[in-house]
Amino acid sequence: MRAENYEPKQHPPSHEYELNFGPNHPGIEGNYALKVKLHGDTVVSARADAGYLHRGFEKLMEQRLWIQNIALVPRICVPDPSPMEVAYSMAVEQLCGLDVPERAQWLRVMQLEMSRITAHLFYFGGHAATTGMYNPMFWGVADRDLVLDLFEELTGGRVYCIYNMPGGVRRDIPEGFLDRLSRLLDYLESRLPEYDNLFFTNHVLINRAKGTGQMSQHQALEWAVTGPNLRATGLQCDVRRDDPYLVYDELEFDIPVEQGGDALARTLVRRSELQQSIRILRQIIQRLPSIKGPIRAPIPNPLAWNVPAGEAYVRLESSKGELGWYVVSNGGQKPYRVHVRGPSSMHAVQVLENLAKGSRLEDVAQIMFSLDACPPEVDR
Amino acid sequence: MEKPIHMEYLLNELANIKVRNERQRRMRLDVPSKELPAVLELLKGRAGFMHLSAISCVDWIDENQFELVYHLWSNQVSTLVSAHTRIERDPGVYLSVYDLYKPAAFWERDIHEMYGVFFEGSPDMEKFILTEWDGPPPMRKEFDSEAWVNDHFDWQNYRPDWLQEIEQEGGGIAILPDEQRFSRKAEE
Amino acid sequence: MKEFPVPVQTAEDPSVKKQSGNIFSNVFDELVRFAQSRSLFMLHYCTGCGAIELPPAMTSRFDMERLGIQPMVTPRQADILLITGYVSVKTLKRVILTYEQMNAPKYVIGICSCTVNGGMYWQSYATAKKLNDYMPVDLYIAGCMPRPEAVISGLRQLMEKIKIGEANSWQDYFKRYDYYLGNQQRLFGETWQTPTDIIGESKHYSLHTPETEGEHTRLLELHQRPLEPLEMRLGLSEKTEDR
Amino acid sequence: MHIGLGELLIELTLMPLVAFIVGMLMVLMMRRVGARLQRRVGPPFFQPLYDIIKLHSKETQISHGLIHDIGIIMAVGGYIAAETLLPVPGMNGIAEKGGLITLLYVMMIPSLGLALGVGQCANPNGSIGISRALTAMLAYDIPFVIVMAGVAFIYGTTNLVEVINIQQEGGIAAWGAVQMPFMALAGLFALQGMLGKQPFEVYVAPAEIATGPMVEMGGKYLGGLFVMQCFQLYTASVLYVTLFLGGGENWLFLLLKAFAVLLIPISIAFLFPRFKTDDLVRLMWKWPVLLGLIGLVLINYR
Amino acid sequence: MSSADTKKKDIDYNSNGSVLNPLKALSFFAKKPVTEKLEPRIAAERYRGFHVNDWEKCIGCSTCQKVCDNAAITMVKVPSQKEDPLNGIRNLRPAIDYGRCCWCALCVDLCPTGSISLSREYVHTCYDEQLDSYFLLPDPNGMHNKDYGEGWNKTEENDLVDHNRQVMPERTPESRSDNFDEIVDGYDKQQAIIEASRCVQCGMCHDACPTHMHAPEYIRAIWSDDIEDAVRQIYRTNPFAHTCGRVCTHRCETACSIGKRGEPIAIRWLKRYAVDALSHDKIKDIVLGDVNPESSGFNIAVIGSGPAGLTTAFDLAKLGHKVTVYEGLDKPGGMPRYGIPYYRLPFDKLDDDINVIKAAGVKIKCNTWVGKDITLEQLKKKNHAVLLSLGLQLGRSTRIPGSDHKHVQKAVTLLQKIAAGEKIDVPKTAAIIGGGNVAMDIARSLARLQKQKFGEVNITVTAMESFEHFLADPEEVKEAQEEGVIILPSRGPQECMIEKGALVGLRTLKVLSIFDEQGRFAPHFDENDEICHECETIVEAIGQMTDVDLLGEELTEKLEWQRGRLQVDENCRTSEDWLWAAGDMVRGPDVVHAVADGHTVSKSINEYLKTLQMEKKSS
Repeated sequence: MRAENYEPKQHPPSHEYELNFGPNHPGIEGNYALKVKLHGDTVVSARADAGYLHRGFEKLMEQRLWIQNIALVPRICVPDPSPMEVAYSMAVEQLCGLDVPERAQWLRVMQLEMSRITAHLFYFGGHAATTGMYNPMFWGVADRDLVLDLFEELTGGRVYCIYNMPGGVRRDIPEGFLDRLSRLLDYLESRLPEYDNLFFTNHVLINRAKGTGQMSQHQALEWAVTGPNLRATGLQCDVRRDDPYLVYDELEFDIPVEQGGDALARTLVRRSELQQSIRILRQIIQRLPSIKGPIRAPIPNPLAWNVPAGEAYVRLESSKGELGWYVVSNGGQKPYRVHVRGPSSMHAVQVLENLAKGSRLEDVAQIMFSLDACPPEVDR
Repeated sequence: MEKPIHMEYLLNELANIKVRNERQRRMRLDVPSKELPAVLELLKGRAGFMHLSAISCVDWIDENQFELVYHLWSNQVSTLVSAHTRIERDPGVYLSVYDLYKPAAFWERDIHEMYGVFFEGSPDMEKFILTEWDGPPPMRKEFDSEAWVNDHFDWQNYRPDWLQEIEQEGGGIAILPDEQRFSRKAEE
Repeated sequence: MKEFPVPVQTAEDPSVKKQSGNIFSNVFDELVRFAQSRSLFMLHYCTGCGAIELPPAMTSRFDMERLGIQPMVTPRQADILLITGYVSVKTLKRVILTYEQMNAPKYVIGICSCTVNGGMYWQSYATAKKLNDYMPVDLYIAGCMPRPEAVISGLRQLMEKIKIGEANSWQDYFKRYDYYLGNQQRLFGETWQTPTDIIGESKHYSLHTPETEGEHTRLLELHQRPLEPLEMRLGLSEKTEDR
Repeated sequence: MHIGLGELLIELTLMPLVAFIVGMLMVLMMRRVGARLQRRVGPPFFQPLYDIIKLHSKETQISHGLIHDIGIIMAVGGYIAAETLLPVPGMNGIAEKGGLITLLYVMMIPSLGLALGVGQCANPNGSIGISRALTAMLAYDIPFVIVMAGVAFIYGTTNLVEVINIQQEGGIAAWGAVQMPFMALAGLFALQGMLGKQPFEVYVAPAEIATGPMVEMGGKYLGGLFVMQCFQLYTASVLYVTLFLGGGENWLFLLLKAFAVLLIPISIAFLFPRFKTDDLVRLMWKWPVLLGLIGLVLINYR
Repeated sequence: MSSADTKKKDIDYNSNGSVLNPLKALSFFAKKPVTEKLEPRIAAERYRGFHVNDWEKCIGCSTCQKVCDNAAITMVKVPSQKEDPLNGIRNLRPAIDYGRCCWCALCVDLCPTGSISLSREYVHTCYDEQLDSYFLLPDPNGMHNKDYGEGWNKTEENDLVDHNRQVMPERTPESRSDNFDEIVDGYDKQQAIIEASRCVQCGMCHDACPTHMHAPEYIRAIWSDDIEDAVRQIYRTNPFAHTCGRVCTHRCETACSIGKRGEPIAIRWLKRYAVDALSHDKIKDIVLGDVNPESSGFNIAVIGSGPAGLTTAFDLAKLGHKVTVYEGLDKPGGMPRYGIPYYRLPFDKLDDDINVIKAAGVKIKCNTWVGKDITLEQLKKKNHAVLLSLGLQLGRSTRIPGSDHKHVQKAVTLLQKIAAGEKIDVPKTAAIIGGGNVAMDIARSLARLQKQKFGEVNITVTAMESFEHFLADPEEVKEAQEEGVIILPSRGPQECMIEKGALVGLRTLKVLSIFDEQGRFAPHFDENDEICHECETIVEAIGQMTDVDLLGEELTEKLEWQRGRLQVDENCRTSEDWLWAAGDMVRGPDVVHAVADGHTVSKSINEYLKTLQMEKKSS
C-alpha cells in the first residue's frame, strides 16, 4: 500500500466519527453492514447497509419451474431454512388447491420445530459471543449439530433439507427415527440447566443484556416487529396461534412472553420457546405413529406443470418472526411473482437502526444478535 | 373464524371496492389507486389492522401496470386483508403510506429499488440493497437477468480427462444445459 | 466461452524450489513451512450460505483448532480467506479489498458450488460466477454447502500443500495482476480502484512479470485520482467512488 | 551477592528466554482449558510455537510507519525488561536493583507501546481499543498499586528478592496469601484485569471493535503480540506467585504455583462475558479497592 | 409429560442472576469432549452426496438435465454404450457440473428409469489446476472410485414420475361385439392434457418412429392446449394423421422412457386426440399453408393409393410437382381401407386424411388398374418418375393338404370384401390360421358378422407362436378374446379336413419349436398332441404378397428381386432410374413405415427431378 495513504483521517471537530460496522466484522450477523456515527462511545446514528447477500431470489424464482424452486427457497434464510420450504410449498398448494395429506402436515410441523430448535441454539451462541462469552457458542453449535444429524437422516441434507414439495414431503421418516428424536430431546432437556447456569443466569450477562436495545410494545407494534422479539415486549402474538396453519391447532403449546423488551427478554423468550418446541415435538412423537396415509399428494409431471392463475399469501412463524410468502401465478409453468417477507426485513433494518441510536458502541453487536437479525432474509 | 359484523358494515361503506373472501382468514380487496390510502386508514382505525405485513409489487407488463398489494393483518378480526391496487407503469409514482404504517418505509424503498416505483412522501428513497448496481431496476419484467449474466460473466470451460478420452472415441458433449433449457423453450 | 489462461511460469519463479547446498537452511525452510501449515488463521467472512457450516467446523463437534486453525477477525491477521459460497458483486468488491490487505503468504479457499461456476445463482444478476477470475484460488471444496467434515478435509489438503511448499497461488495475483484486474474492471467498471498498490508490491516481492502490467493496469493509472488520504477501517475501505 | 558481568549477561538472556518458553506453555494451557470447558479437544502441544513461527515467517506487506514498528518493539521489549526484574530460582537478574516499583512501571510500557503503535494505523477500532486498554489499565492499576503498597508495607521492602526470601524463610505461614488474604484476593482481581481476560476483556472485544489494538496487526506485528502474550501470562502469574505464594523454592514449585495461579483467571475467563468499559472501571474501583483497603487496614492493625 | 409443562418459566427476568452459577460449568473439566474424529463420518442412509449413475439402466433420456434447476447437467455421448433407438436407449449419459449442482436430488426423483441416484460420498476437494474434476460423468463407481453406498435414491415415496396413463374410454365387449363401430372413444380434452403432461420430452419416440414424427413437440402443444400447433407438428412428417392416430404400430410407445418402469405415454391416442379435436377445414388450412403454388412442370405417377404412395404424392405435390395416383379399386386408401376393419379405423377418418392430401393438389384416379386400364409403359412415357406402391394384396397360402378348397380363404381377400361392403357367406364356425394382427382383424370381423347373423361367436384362431412370442398386439389378442374368439397358441396346421367335398375342420399339432438352430423356418411338432377344430371355413392369415403382374415380363426380368420382394436401395429406388418402389411391398406391412418410405421416395424423386432440370438447362 502506498505509504501516503496512511495519514490518519482528520475527523470533523465535532468529535463525531464514523465507524463501519461490517460487512466483515465479527459483531455482525452474516454479511451485513452498519454505518455507525459515534460521539465518544455513544451511537449518534446508525444506518443499515444491506445487499451483500443479495442474489435476486425473487427474480430467480420467476425464471424457474415451480418444482425447481424448492431447491432454491431454503437458501433465503440460511440459519433457519426449513420454514422457507414449507411456506413456498404451502403457497403453491393453495394456488393449485392441493390437499396435503395429514401425515405430511405432521411431518412438516416436526421439521419446523426441529428447525426452530437449531435456530434458537444458534441464537444463544451468537448472542453470547457478542458479549465475549464463547462457551455457549461452542456448546450450542455442537448441540445444534445433533439436530442436524437427525435432519440428515430424515431428509438427506444437513442444513438445506429440501424436504418439502408442493403436495407434501419427499420421504417418510426412517425406521427408529422417532426414538432417536426422543432421545435427543431428552438430551437437550438435560443440557438446558447447564445452559442456564452458564448463560441465562449469568450475572455478568444479565447485567449486560438488561436494558440493552429496549423497545416498548408500542414501538414494536409500530415497527411491525413480529415473533420472539414482539413477544419479548409482552404481547402474546404468534402466527401459529392467531392464524393457525398445518396442524398447529391440534397441538398444545404455550406462547412464552416476557415484559422487558430488551436483549435479555428476547433471549429468555427464545429459551422458553425452545422448551415449547421440545414439548411440541414430544406430542408429535406420540401422535405420528397413529397417523397413517400417504406423505404426498400426487402432483403432475413437474416438467409440465401449470399452476392455475391466482395469488396466495402464506404466513408462518419462523424462529425469527412472521414469515410471509406472496406468490402470484399467471397460470404458467413458473411463478409470475414471488415476494418474501423475511421477518428480519423489519427488525434488521428499521428497528436495528432505531435501537442502535443512542446506545453505546459495546451494545450494537448485542442488539443486532439479540434481535436475531438474519441478513439474507433482508437481501433475498 | 367469522369476521365480526362491523367489518361487513365497514366494507359496505366503501364504494368502488371489490371484496373477495378467498379462503379462511384471507380477504382480497381491489381498490382504485386513488382510494387506497383512505381504505387503509379506515381499516387501521376501525378494524384494528395495525400490522402491515408487507407491500408487494407485481409487474404486469402486458397491461403496462404495476400492482401494489398491501398485506394487512388484524388481530382483532384475525383476518389478513390483501389490498390490491394498480398504478400505471409509466410514471410509476404513487403515494407513500408511511404516515399510517412505519414499516412501509422499508417496503417502499425496496419496491423503488427493485421496480423503480417512486413513492411520494416516503422518508427514504435511497438505494439500499443495490447500492452498487447501475443497471435498470432488476425486478422489472423487461430486465433479462440471464442475458445480463451472459454479458458480464464467463463460465467454466471444463476439459477433464474422461471427456477428452470420450472425444477421441468419437463421443463428446451432446446436449449442453442451455440447449435443453426447458424453461427457455417454453418461452420462445 | 473464453479459454482459461494458463498461469505463467517465469524463470525466476520462486515457487520453483532452489536446492541450496546448505542443509541447515533447508531444514529451517521446512520447519517454517511446517509451522505455516500447522497454524492457519482464517478470515471468517460470511460471504454466503456456506458460512453456516463453519461454526460447526470450528466448534466442539469438529474442532478445527486441533489442526491449528482458528478464526481471526481482521484480514491483516488472517492467512486463509474462506469464500463461503456465492459472492454478490457488492461483496466481491469487499472480498478483493480484503484479499489485497491480507499478508502473504495467503490462501483462498472457495467453498460451495457457487465459487466455481455460479452454482444455484448462475442466472442471478447479483452474484459473481467464477471466483478464480478475480483472485487466485488455492483450493476448492465441493458441496452446497459442504459439510464440516468436508471443510476439514479440504483444509487438511491445503495443509499438505503448504507443507510441501506449493501453495503459492498468491504469487499469481502479483504475476498476472493485469488479468485479474481486467476481470474486476469488466464487472465493476473501468474506474475500479483498490487502495493497495499491487504493482509496487509485486516489485517488492520480485514477482513482477510482463503480465503484471498491461492494458488494464494502464486504465488504473488513467482513472487514478491524485493520491489522497484513504480511510483505513476494519481492513475494508469504503467504496472509492464515494469521494 | 555479587555476580560477574558475564554471568549477569547470561542471566539476562536466559530469564526472558525461559519466560518465553514457559509463557508458551501457559498459552497452550489457556487454550487447552478453554477447549476442555467448551467440550472439545483443543490445539496440539506445539501450537503456540507454530503460531509464532508462522506469524514471523509472513511477508510484511505494509508498514504504518516507524512509530508503528517502534510500538511493537516497545511492547515486547517492555516485557523482556520486566522478565529481568522478576527473580526466579537461581536467577535474580537485575531484580535486586529494580524492585517492585520499577517492575510496575516497566509493565506499563507494553500498553503504552501498543498505544503508540496502534495510534499510527488510523483505524478507529484500534484507537477505541487503545483508549479502552488504557482505561482498563487505569482501572486495574488502582487496586494493583494498593496491593503493591500493602506488600511493600508488610515485607518492609520493595525488593522482590527479599520479598521471596522473607516468605520462604517463614514457610507457608509467611506467605503473602496467608498474611494478607484480602490483599491476595484484590490481587486476583488485578491479575484478571492485567491479563485482559473476561469479564475484563474490554479492549480486544472482537464483536465490538474487531480485536481493537490488534486490528491492523498482521504477520510479524501480530507475531510480536503473540510473543508479548506469552510474556504477559508469565509475568503476571510469576509476579503473583512472588508476592503472595512465596515465590519459587525451585523451578518445579515455581511452575506449579504459577500454573495453578494462572488457572484461576483462565477458567473464569471462559465462563463470563465481558463487562462494558464503564462497568469494568466501576467494578475495579469498588470491590478490589475495597478489599485492598480492608487489607491495608488489617495489616496496620496486625 | 415433559418438564416444560411443570415449570413454565423457570428463569425470572427480574432476577439478577448469579456470579457463581457459571462456575458450575467447571465440572466440564471432568467430562469428555464431544469432538468427532478427524476422518469424515459416514453419511446418513439417504444422504444427498455425489451422483452415481447405473449405466446399465440409464437410457440417456436427459430428463435429469431438464429438471435440473441449475443447468448443471450436460449430456455426453459415450460411444462405448449401447445405442438402440427402437427400444428407447441412447448412449448419452449425464455429466454433472459440481460448480452448479445443489444436491437437491430432483434429478433422482424425476429419473424415468431410476438409474441416477446420490451416494453417501460427500468429500471432494481440489486445487485450482484440478478444477476439471468438478465436471464429472457419474458412473456406478462413485466419484473417487470408492463405494460409499447409495444415499438418496428412488423410492416409491419420492418418485415424481407418473406411471399410469390415462384410461382410454372404450366400448365394453358386449356392446362392441356385434357391430363395426369404433371401439375406442378417444381422449377428452382434460384427459389429453393430463396424459400429455406426463411426457418428459426426451424425444425417444421421435428417434424410434420410422418417419421421425415430432412427438415431443405435438405432445407439448397438446399439453399447452395449442391444438393447431400440435396438428402442424404432426403434419410435418405424417399426412396420415388420422390413420396413424388409430392404427399405428406405435414404435414410439415401445421406446418411451416413461414406459421403462410404467405405462408409456399414449402417444398414438394423443395424436388421435389432436387431429380429432380440430375441424377438417382447419386442418386443411394449417397443412396447406406451405404448399408451393407454382408448378414445376414435372409429372409423377404413383401406382397404388396406400400410405406410401399418397405420402409421396403429398410431399411432391406440396413441392409443386404434378402427381397422379392410380388406384385399381374404387376408393383410394389402399390397405388401411381394405385391410383394416372399420372398428379400428372408420373410413371417414381415412377419407379425411385423403382429402387433405387431395387438397394439396394430388390427383387420384380410382378404378384404374395399371397393367389393365393403362400400361406401365404409358405411364413411364407420360411421367418423369413412377412409384410403385402396390401394397400386399394377395394372401399367402399354407399349402397344407386341402388348402385349395374353396372354403379355405385368404384373410386379405376376405377383409377387402368386408371393407368394400360386399356380401360374404358368414360361416357358422371358422378356424383361422395365423397369429398376427391380420389374423386378429379377420377373426374379430368374422366374429362381429357371426354375432350379427347367429347371435353367437364361434371362431378359433390357431397360431404357431406361443403367447410369449405372439405377433399380434397384446391388446388385440385381449380384445379378441373378450369378444369371444378362441385363440390357441402353439398350434401348427396340418390338414384341412374335407369330407365329401365339404370342409369340416382343421387338424393341428402342438408346436414344439418353430425355427431350427440356424434360425430358419423349420417347425417341429408334437405328434401326440393333435386337435381337430371343427369349422365350415378356414381363413389363412399367415402373410401377404404383392401382385406384380403389372410389371410385365421384361421389366420383371430387369429388376432385382430378393425372396420374392422387389429389391430397392436405401432411397427406395429400383435398379431402373425412373422407377421407385415403396411401402408394404418392399418393407412388409406397417402403415407408419409406409409413410416413412413415402418421405424417402419423395425426397429421392425430388433430387432426381432436380438433376433432370439441371440437365435440361444445360442442354
